Amino acid sequence: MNELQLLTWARGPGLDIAVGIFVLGVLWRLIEIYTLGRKKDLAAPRRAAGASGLHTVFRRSLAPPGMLKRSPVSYIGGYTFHIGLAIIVFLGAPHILLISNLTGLSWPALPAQLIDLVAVVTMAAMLVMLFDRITKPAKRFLSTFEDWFTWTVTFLPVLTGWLAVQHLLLPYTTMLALHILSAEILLIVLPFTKLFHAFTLFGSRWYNGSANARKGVPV
Amino acid sequence: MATAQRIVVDPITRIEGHLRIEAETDADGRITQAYSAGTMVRGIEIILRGRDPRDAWAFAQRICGVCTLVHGIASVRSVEDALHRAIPGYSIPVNAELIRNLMIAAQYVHDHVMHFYHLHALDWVDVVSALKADPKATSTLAQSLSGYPRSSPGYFADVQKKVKTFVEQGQLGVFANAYWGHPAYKLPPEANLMALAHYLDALAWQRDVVKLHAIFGGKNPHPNFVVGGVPSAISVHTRGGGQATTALNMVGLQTVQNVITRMREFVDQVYVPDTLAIAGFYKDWAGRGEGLGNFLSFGDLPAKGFWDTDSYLIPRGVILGRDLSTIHPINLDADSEIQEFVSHSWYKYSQGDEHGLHPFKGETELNYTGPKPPYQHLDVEQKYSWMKSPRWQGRSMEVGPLARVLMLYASGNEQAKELVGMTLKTLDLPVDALFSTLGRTAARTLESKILADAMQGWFDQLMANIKAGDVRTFNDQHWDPSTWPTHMQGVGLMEAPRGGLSHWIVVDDGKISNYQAVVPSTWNAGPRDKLGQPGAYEAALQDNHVMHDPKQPIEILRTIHSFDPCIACAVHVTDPDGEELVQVRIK
Amino acid sequence: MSASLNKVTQTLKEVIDAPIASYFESCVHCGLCAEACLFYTETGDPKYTPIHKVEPLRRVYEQEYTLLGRLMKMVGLSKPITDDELEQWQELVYDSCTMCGRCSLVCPVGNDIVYMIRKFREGMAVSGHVPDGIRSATRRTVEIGGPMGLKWPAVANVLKHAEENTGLTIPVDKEGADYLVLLSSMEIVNYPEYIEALAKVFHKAGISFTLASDAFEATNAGIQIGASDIARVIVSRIVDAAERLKVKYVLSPECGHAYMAIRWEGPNLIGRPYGFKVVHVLELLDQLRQEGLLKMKDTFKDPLILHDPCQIVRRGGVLQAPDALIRQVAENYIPIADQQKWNWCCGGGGGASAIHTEEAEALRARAFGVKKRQIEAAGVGTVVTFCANCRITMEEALDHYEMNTKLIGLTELLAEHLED
Amino acid sequence: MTLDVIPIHVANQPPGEPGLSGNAPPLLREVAEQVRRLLESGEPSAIDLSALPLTSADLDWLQEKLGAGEIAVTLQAGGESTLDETACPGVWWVTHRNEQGAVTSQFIEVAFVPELVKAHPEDVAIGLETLAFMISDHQGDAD
Amino acid sequence: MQGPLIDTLARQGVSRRTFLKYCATLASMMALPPAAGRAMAEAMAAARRPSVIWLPFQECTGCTESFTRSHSPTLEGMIFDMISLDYQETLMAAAGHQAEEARHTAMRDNAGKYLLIVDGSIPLGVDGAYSCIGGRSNVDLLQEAAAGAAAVIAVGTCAAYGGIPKANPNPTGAVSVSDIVKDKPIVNIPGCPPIPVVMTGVLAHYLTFGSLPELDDKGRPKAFFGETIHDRCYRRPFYDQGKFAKTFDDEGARRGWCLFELGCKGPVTYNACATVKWNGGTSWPVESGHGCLGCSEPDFWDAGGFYKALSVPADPLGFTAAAAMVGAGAGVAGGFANRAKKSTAKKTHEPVTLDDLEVPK
Repeated sequence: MNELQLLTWARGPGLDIAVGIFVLGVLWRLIEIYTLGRKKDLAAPRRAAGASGLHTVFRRSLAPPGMLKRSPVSYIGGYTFHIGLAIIVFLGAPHILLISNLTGLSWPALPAQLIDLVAVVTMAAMLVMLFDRITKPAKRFLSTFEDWFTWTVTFLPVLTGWLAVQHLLLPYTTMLALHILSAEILLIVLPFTKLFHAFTLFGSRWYNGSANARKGVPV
Repeated sequence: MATAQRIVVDPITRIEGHLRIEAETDADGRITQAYSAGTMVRGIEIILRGRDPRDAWAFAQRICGVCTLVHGIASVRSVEDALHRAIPGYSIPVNAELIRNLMIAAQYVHDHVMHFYHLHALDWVDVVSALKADPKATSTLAQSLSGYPRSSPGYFADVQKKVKTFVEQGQLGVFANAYWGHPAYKLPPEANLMALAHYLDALAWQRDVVKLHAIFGGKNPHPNFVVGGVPSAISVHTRGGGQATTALNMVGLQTVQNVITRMREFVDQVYVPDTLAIAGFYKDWAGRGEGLGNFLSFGDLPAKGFWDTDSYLIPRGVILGRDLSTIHPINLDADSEIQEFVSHSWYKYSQGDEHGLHPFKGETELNYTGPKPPYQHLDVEQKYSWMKSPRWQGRSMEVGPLARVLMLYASGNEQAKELVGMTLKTLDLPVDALFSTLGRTAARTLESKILADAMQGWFDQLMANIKAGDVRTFNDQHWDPSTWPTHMQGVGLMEAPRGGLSHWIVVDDGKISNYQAVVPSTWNAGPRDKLGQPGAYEAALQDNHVMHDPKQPIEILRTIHSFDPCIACAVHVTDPDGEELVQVRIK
Repeated sequence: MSASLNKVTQTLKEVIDAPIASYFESCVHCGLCAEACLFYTETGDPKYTPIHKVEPLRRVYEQEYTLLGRLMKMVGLSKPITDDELEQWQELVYDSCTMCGRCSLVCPVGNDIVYMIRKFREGMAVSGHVPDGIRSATRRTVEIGGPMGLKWPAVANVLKHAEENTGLTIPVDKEGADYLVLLSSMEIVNYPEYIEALAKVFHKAGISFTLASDAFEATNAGIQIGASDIARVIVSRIVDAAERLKVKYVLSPECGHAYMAIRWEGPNLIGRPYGFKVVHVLELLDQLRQEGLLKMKDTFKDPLILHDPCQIVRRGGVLQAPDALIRQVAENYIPIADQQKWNWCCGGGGGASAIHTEEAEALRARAFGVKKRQIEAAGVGTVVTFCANCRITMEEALDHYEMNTKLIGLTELLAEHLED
Repeated sequence: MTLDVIPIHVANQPPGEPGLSGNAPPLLREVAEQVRRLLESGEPSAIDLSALPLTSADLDWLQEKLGAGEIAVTLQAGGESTLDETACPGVWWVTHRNEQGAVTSQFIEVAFVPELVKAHPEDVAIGLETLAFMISDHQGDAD
Repeated sequence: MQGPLIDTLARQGVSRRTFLKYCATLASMMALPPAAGRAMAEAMAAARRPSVIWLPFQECTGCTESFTRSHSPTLEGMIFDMISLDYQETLMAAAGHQAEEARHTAMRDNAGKYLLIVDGSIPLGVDGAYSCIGGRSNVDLLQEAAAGAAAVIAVGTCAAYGGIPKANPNPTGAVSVSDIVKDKPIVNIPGCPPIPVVMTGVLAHYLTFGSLPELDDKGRPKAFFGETIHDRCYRRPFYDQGKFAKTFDDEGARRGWCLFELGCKGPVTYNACATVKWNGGTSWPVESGHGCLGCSEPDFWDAGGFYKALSVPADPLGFTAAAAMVGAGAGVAGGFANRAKKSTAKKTHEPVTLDDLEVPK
């Protein structure tokens, strides 16, 4: 198996399997979770402005008052690397091409140099978050193997992608193959680890928001 | 005198691919039976199966690197034909057609010149005798034939000296161990020296004129194509800079013009005069080398679209029994017309080997029954070649320059009639002389002249289109396979330098489900069919060939080389399935 | 698996639903909920991280309600729930969690952790690992009538005093009254003034009200301990009385979890919506204020801050009323940073105040630190609040820190300055 | 520890005009030896001057000593070269220069005729061919 | 003093005396005795042109054609001055067993010193019967020729890595030269075909310096295969700015924008097309509007479609639909199991009593 065969496997069957397991996992877990259902709240609801499940889905992305001061690293680091990942994946030219090939949707891309810069910032933010998870008592206490594993699985695609475009460390063919493989591993593990919050956070925020909204409290 | 015996010539050199000729001669050396066998196969058709039809041209083109674009063009045409049959009105832009015509014609002229000088000439030109030539006399001979500037005594003396020192050093290289001094060489030393000088000039000339392919197709050999047109976008009219960034800018177009001019000069001043001069000394070869009498041409170089056969420069049709008065039409889809037989070929048809299959229903499964190498002789009663035997209405056919020139001549093309008339008059030979090795070789030259002249016309049209603002070179309407019907099939036809070429493609769900290529050298070099009818090579060798010395098979070489064989085309298009039994039934 | 453990798992299997599943799948272990929980911020001990408090619940969910979890269990790879683990968790789920709900408002992925604590307590209750204080309060509430073992005669006696002080009659078991007034034992015993204030206001507003001799107790230790069946028994008394007396409204007193129990958990406990409305006393007063029936003759001069009891404001939804009322009566009201739905808990809610072990009390004192800082930062001598439990807890803490801050109930304050 | 600690000192400034290294005079003896060998066995030889430690002053001294003979050959081949016979016949002073005129090498060649001056039979044969060619050309014009 | 070199120099206008003077000066500079100058001249003049044998196996003769297109050095220049091309089926005059004889004499005379050039892959199927010359299988011929070769130059991706005959499903069992010849230095010059001047350049390097050029891990000369096309492409700035041609004839294509989206494999291909260009530097595939096929990489025929960009799946996704079904199925199954478990838990619910609150004994 030489580099090109590895790359072709990654771009072919590898991607097929990864997307397959991803779709399978997402549907399976989503249905499994949300078919548990919840009992209807019989208490008389109270109306309040700006209080609804949907509001919470968006509002909860913002830092509640005072919290930003209490743990700026979590918030700023979190915003940076999430937004960074989104920019790289959805505004990087090669990725848009992949998306348009899979879904047919396409839109203009950002220049490659800008994406490189965003990648560096994203990696820096993730490293800060990692350091924070190691040093902050509450975070360290909570952390299980899954946290370190999911951090690595999310960090590798960005690192290998950046190294590939910069033609560093390994020849481009190999590094691109590693980049695609690491992204595929991310897709495969996502539905079965805490990365699934990418999907369930909407449900969670909505439940939280609507429960409190019934009591008239916009959270 | 030679006794009746069995001659084997393997490998046949100065051709493309691996050909083996076995011949039986009678007591006085006349060839009574001849067998031609292709001895190398790659199975590109199996490799093509299941792939994206838009990639097919790149694979098919690697069938042959000598006629290096014909299979590429036939392949893209087969996909375009399939799309045209499925989606009426589908066609490629005019500029793309003109560019393809220019590339095809350039391939013809380049290929024919290289064949004449580098592959065929050494059968007629005795290099050693050239060393005894008088440069001055050679110069007068050359200047009497044409105005070609490189004809001074000093020029010929220098060439002679270069070859003389080369020979005297004892390392003969490519000229080693040949048949110099064989009585069959009839040229005077001066003619040999002139031909030898032109052999070297042709090498330098060909290197320069392939730039046309480099500009339109990115490189030569194996220029690039794309289904739906040509990839070389014309950057002449872009606004806001960037005019000079693709090959087809003003510089590129001027280079193409220079190439066309250089091609026409070389053909007019060197190739045609040399052919006539050498032919003049070998008139006896007008009496042998054409046994079949049947000729087939698919026609090519369209003016108004691939599907408007009337606008073809070279007409499509069949000539039977050397009768130039009637041209029979070809029905491509009729099962009874074009068929491939495998009775003497190393294949196995699921329904038995005795009847032929139309290419759309073509399926080939390798069935090597030959001896385990190394072998001395093939059992010619059984199967003995990797090549199939294509037949038209059950008859063996010859394809190639002779077929095309006869078709042009018979269909009344003015330039063809004038050129053929001039040739026969200079050589003082009757029309029947065309049906021979000499006729075939002369036809190749005349054909080059016709095409070289036609190039200027296409180039002027292209420039006119660009001037009028139409720079379209590619139709991306149905580029995406999702817009294709689930099942479609098409045939891509073209006249390759070595003869009529046809690629038959069947596409299911956007993937190739069957791909057959019936190529010129299979028509010509194919073995016997079930009726025992010999192929064109075999019939040609059996037509009045007397071997002076079986050890030195120069007579065989002359006739075989006159077909300009391309065995890589012929053979690897048969697709041995090897062990796995993959049967594709066309529903 | 011992019988009780089996029952725990059974109970938890009943209560785990889609929200809990979604919350556990969303938690990214970011630790921000800890930053919002006073038990962590004041002690710095990571074990008080809210999401960690429901770890056993998570494991039950994983082992019972996910295919992979079940598979792991079958294969023996999963960690079962053990009795000593539950025993160890008692401190985390009761002593160090007042169910104030602040963590639920902060979690970036939207996990409603207090909802999970409430469900987990269902299992904890059944396991028996509950603090004695709450267990005995619950037993007393069920068997006697109230967490402090008050019976109706004692209550009637207090009412008599109140009638004497205010000169107003406090009707009992009067059918057809508008409001059925409920009282919490804390008020009856420690802050009888609340009853007098109430009578004055009702009289002033001309609203008919009554008490019910068989349903005077508002508190519901059942929901604090987390046993819904027991909570149903307790809340049904109020519902039956209210429906027997055909009242239009039931008035929930200045007590946090009481409002929570009767207003929000009640209908779900008994399994049907009420025939009557439940109103918190401040909602009523605010309504009267808006109708101009609550005029103040003078204002309270000293600077003060307002402590918004979690169960009423953040988790109860009574947001605007307290603010409007305090501005009406306090001249020098100083709003502080984390207030209303962002309020920091007094440290005693959710039954915690009833736990009188040494560690629990020390912990509560530590937890009070945040409130202490708020008071000192505002530089006030008076704190107004409207939950008896908060007042008890804060009084204990103020004594502990020897702070001479004055604590006043909001209704009581209003009553004092009410126009005659 | 440096070189000058070594007790032996070479007095590098010999008596006589400045710049002479004293190496030139012994060369005359060697040239004489080579001439004797040429006379006895006819075997030519050469001394590579640029390979010897001679200063330009030595070379001038040597050239002046050997004097000039009757023949001075200049060769145009990849720059100019001069092969001059010295006062004693058989001893030639050969100087090679490149296209830019810089001296690339100098030899004293002891031979009846320096190697380079001789014409090689091969070249003579080619010369013969061109001659024959000229003749036939001349013939052609004549008839 | 006569020999090929002198004739060569004579043809280039360098006279015998100039050559001798050059040798004398060279010897002097190398501090060799004058006699050494003459000896050197003798040796250099008489050098025999090294013998070269070109064996064609499963090939399309594209590499031979490409060889004839080289402009510096030219083919005729090489044949007359640099090498003695003793066996080349496309150019040699002899045929049949005379051709075989020519090869065997050359191999005998220059045993251990001749250079073996191979184009085309070697089939192993059916004991090599898929490709024979003179009745002998290619494997047999290769082993025989390689035995006496000083070095083997595998020309073209077929000889270097197996090429198109080895493309999936490799019906003839084709392998590359390095799969068979293990004991000889091999130089791979991949490409389909390789650039003309790259082939002659590597040959000239070996002949003039007598040593193999520095090779990379795939046996390719780093001089020509050290960098990727992408790194040297003149359209690279457009790649960086995100300016891509969407079709072969849109405004972007005419402006010469990057062809990444049309499947160009430049980034993963090591070759010199972008610098040396083709046919006398006239143009090269990308400059003429078509993406690079990646033809100098092993197994490029099976690297996903030529028109599929590197970031696009090599073949359409097959599992997604089925996976979705299975996923939904598992989800629903999980859901039913959960709801069943929950309802049984509810049904078997025993009301909690005060005693349950007591600490278990």
